[in-house]
Amino acid sequence: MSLFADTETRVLVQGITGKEGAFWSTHMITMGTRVAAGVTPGKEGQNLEGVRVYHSVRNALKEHEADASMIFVPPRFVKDAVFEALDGGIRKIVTVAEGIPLHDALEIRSAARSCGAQVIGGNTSGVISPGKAMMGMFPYWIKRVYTPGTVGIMTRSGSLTNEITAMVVSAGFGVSTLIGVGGDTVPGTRFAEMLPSFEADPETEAVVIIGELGGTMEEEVAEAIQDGIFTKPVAAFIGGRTAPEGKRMGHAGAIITGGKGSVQGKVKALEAAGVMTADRPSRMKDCLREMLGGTP
Amino acid sequence: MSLFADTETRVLVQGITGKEGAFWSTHMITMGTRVAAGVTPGKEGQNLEGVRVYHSVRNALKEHEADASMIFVPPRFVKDAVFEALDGGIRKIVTVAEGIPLHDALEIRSAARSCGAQVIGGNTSGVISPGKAMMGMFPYWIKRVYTPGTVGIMTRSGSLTNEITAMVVSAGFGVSTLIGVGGDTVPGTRFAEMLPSFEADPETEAVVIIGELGGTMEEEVAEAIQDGIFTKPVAAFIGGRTAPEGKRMGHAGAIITGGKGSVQGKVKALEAAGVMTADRPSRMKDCLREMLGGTP
Amino acid sequence: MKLFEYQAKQVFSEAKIPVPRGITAGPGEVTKAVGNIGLPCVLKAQVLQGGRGKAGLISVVRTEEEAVSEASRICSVPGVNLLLVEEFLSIQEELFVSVTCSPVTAELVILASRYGGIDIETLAEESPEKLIREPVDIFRGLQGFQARHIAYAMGLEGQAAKQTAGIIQRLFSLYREFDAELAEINPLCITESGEVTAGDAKLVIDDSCLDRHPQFTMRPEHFDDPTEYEAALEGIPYLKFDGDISLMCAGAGLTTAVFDLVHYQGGTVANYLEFGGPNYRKAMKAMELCLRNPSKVILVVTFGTIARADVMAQGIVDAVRELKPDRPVITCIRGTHEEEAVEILSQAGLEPLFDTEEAVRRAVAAAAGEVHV
Amino acid sequence: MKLFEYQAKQVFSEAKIPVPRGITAGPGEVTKAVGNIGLPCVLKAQVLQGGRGKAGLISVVRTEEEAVSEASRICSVPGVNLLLVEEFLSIQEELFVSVTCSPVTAELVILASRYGGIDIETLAEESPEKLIREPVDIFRGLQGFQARHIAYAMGLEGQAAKQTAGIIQRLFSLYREFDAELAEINPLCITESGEVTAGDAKLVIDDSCLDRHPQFTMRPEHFDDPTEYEAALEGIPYLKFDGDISLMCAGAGLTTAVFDLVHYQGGTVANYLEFGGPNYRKAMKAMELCLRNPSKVILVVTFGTIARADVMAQGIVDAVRELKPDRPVITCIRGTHEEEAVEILSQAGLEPLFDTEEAVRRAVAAAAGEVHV
Repeated sequence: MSLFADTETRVLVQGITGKEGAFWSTHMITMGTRVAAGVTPGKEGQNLEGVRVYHSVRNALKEHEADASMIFVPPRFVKDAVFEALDGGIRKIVTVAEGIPLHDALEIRSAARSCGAQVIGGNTSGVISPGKAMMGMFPYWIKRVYTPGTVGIMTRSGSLTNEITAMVVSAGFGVSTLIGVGGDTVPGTRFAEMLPSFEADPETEAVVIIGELGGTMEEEVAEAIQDGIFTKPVAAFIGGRTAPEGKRMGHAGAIITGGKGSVQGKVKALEAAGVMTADRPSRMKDCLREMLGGTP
Repeated sequence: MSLFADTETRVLVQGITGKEGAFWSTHMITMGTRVAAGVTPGKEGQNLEGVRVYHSVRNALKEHEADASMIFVPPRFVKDAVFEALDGGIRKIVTVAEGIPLHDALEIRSAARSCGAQVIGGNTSGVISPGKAMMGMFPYWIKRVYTPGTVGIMTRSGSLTNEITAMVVSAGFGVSTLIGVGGDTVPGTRFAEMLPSFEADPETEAVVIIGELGGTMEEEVAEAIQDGIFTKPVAAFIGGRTAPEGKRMGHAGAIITGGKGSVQGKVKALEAAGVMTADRPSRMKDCLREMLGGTP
Repeated sequence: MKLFEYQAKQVFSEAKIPVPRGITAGPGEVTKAVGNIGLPCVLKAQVLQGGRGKAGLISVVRTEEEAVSEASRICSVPGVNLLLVEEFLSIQEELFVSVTCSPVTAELVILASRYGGIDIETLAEESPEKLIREPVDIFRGLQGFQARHIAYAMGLEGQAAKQTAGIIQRLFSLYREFDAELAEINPLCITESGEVTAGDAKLVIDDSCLDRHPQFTMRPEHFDDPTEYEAALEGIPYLKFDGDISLMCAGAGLTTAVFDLVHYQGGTVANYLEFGGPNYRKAMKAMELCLRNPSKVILVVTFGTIARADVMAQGIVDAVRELKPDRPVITCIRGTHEEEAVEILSQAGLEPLFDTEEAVRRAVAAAAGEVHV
Repeated sequence: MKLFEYQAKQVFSEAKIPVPRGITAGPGEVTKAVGNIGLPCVLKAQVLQGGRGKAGLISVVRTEEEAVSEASRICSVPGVNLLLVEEFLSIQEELFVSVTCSPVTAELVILASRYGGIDIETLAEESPEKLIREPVDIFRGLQGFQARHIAYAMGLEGQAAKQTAGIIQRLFSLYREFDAELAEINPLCITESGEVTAGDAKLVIDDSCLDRHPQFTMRPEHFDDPTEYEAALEGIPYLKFDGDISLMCAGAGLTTAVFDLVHYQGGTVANYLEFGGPNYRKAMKAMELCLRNPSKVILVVTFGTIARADVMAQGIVDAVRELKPDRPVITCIRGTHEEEAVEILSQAGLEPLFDTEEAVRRAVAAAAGEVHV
């Protein structure tokens, strides 16, 4: 049983008939994900790869049961889709869109927290437990990146995740579950909030964090470890060590001002909590071998 | 121990320095109500009858403890005052102003329910337990109306309450606690919601309801009795039996359209639940004597 | 305050809810308006009552002559001063949508039905399954998915569903913006060409918030009677009836109770008037309003707290002195400072009564010509 | 997008937050503007950077001559094209108020202090007790009592407290209305006459929502370099540096990692450019932007999912063919369809690398003049 989605998880796809939604839903199914039903307003009665499409989450849930929802709608419609999923009683939601308005992100997080739901994203590739289930967009067909294993991964990035995961695999390990929390200033779920799930997950032996400059998510992980909330070994890669101050490089969250959110600060906090940090992707191999015992 | 406010209840008064606030706060104190502190923005440092005034509820609560808040502010400011009291952790609130905007009333009720608070009013005289505590505006000095006793009263009216209560007293009884739920379409508290408190109140032997045409509060009482939620004897006076259809007589709630909210319907529902109804004020005496045993 | 259809339609139109092209016209302006809108068109009396269709206050006209004759017929009905001349719509289907609130749950509620154009309370009673009810959290507001859910639950598809969902969202927004008690479209028409358009428009604004919407002023047409309008301008709740006894009582509850007692006693009411609460110092104006009626007696019953009995008694005494009413005034004034009130009334030769039912008996007797006072 | 002070002040003023009278003026329009505003007055360079006072970009002038000479001095600073000429305020006190959000708690937060006019992050660090922090529920919005609480907690009294509370409420409303990331007034001035006025105005609008506020367009002044502006118009994240290696990489995370690797390797970066995500079909434009720099090598590193490797490889090949770059192009293109990418690159004579660190080593070597590619 993977920690977010599994072969048994019944997944609803909101925005299933859109170009991206249809493409990735097909891939999700191919990978083994149990897609229960799809939702696209106005398209009830259509189907995609045998999955029935409904006007609304409520209509879909009249005919099907669902444990999670995968949202493939444009950024301006994500808030409404999340609220619709919550209204339907769904408490595990993945949203990948890039460009969700900040105020919408705040409303999403506030609404989700008030009903105990977990919203992953946006601006992420989603969640994958290689070989079991995928909610999002991953090149799972590249075996040198997405091999099943015992390393949990949490990431704020996209392409860099492929890069680092390739190192995990080339070090002889594999991935239990990869959670892309995304690159937004206000993501639905923060690194530290996933730690209890990874702690409880028998399939995860260690966790790799792929962070970046800006924000405080990495510092929160260090704090959770210091507080004893997470006890498994952790390694971290955080890009932007040489980034100049005040320049916004990349994601919304990736800006450093006045020393806050600097990579140096993050590395210091993490190392103080016993986390091994890699300053370049290839070092991740050494970290993992040291933490988990070396495969050559 | 009276069911809403008692000699021990520490009452905050919001709007204490206003004309109405000052006048009635003084009366509340005279009657024995324990006024802990007052709030009027901009007037911190003043005092009224020895009660200190603060800029805000938070400031007042730094120096004093309070169990309830009495709000004497103009109708447009009631919502803010209620939210401020709730923010301060106060869960018993009385608001008397007439003319609270409907949308504000909805927000008040929604906010109060979400944190388990009880807001009485607006458009009411408030709450009184004669001889013990008063939160609101009652002519407690008229002994033929406000004599302590064992009859609980709930009312949607003002002047009519004096009229009916005079009948209760002239029948040889007195008042345990009188709750004015008020005449608004969306009051903070509905009749039926007070019934569990009256049921549990050892000082209340019977309850008198002073209703009026429009709305469904009386029907809800009938339902609560039918459901066994309330088991003490109940008598009711409901004005407007001869009111013509479609005319809005009096309060916001007092309009009948298409047979809904008619006095006839209310009387029928109440009587089916075993409630004695009085068609004129003087009949209330007979009802009570029959219910509670006759004093001459 | 309920708006007239043409006012509500203007609000709706500004909120981007489609409405038919229309122009208001007084009795003499119909030809011009019809010329502007084109034929056929619809003439609709701008009155507040419901059931205008059945009452013959809406008429489809196909020629200019017909327009003129129908306009003059409709405008001859008492209370009709203004028409709305609207383009004629070829209607495929009539829906119903409204925004209101539930006092019990204190939620905002969208009510909608595929089966509009009829009395919706009848529908609610007879076929409740045809009425869709969607509660809305007041802090979060109506979400897009809810509006779509309603449209699909109504059984709509394609463009009609999309447009209806959009209209519901805009109706909700204006409900909030205009402090409305009710915002309703019945019928919401799907035309032959597939457009969704508000056939009628109802908007009731919370009286407590009228000052926030000064574009809508209370007008004589809002009332059945000119005196009711005058009273409303003074803030005095007043309703005119055809009976003998002018009530001048304190508080809605007590006034209504006295209203009942008069009828129980075999009397009739000339007017309902609340003299109390914020109006307790307005005895002169209140009595003046009572005297507008050909009533036979004025009955004053109060039991005030803030509304001080002595002030009210003095007001009555002054009003009697000033207005010299041609009919008996019966006074039952109790409450705060009632001892002083008794003194004031007695000195002025008015008998101070203490029992409401006795006061009513006296009033009914006086109205019947029995000289008791 | 951060607005210029004059833009933010216009927004604030329309939201009824008092701002000093002011007019914008180009270098040649200063005399007229000063005549309009009166003397003494303040000249303020309209640039986005902070610390304008210390940088000499704000000047109080008392005569026309002084105004002209100061204006020409300020406008001679690179990047200064526009001045704001403002009335001079006699200031009693400087406060600080702002609306922002806390990513951790996902709450809106009002930050305020009695001690404004200075760098607020320093204040937060050194005297956190002087900074008031009031969280706001996003669905319910800022309540009046919260605004008053903040003003009183700042130690204000009387009119100053009342006005400040009002300003905080309006600042919150415009924060929501303008989809802001930050709305800030520092200093919020209490003038000698006791009026509370926004001395400065900062408003940062969420880039995701710029289309909702078309009155604010991205302008060259928003960027340090014209190429950055051009890239932004194309939606391509681009930053100019002074080094040798043009990065053309996929994704913020990977590009930043490569940026680090170049520096670890002893190299320098000419530009940061994200060629990936929504831009993966824009190889031509991306390479064009890289060629604007006098860089010595172009380094392409990708590891895409949706951004297909074959499409990107073909784009690079086409761009090389079309633009004929005068410097080596090093390619490390992996991810979806990478086998095809290898084929495409090889056929075009570009060596397909697979290891990011190896690609960086090659680039640094090439930049150093070592002919390896």
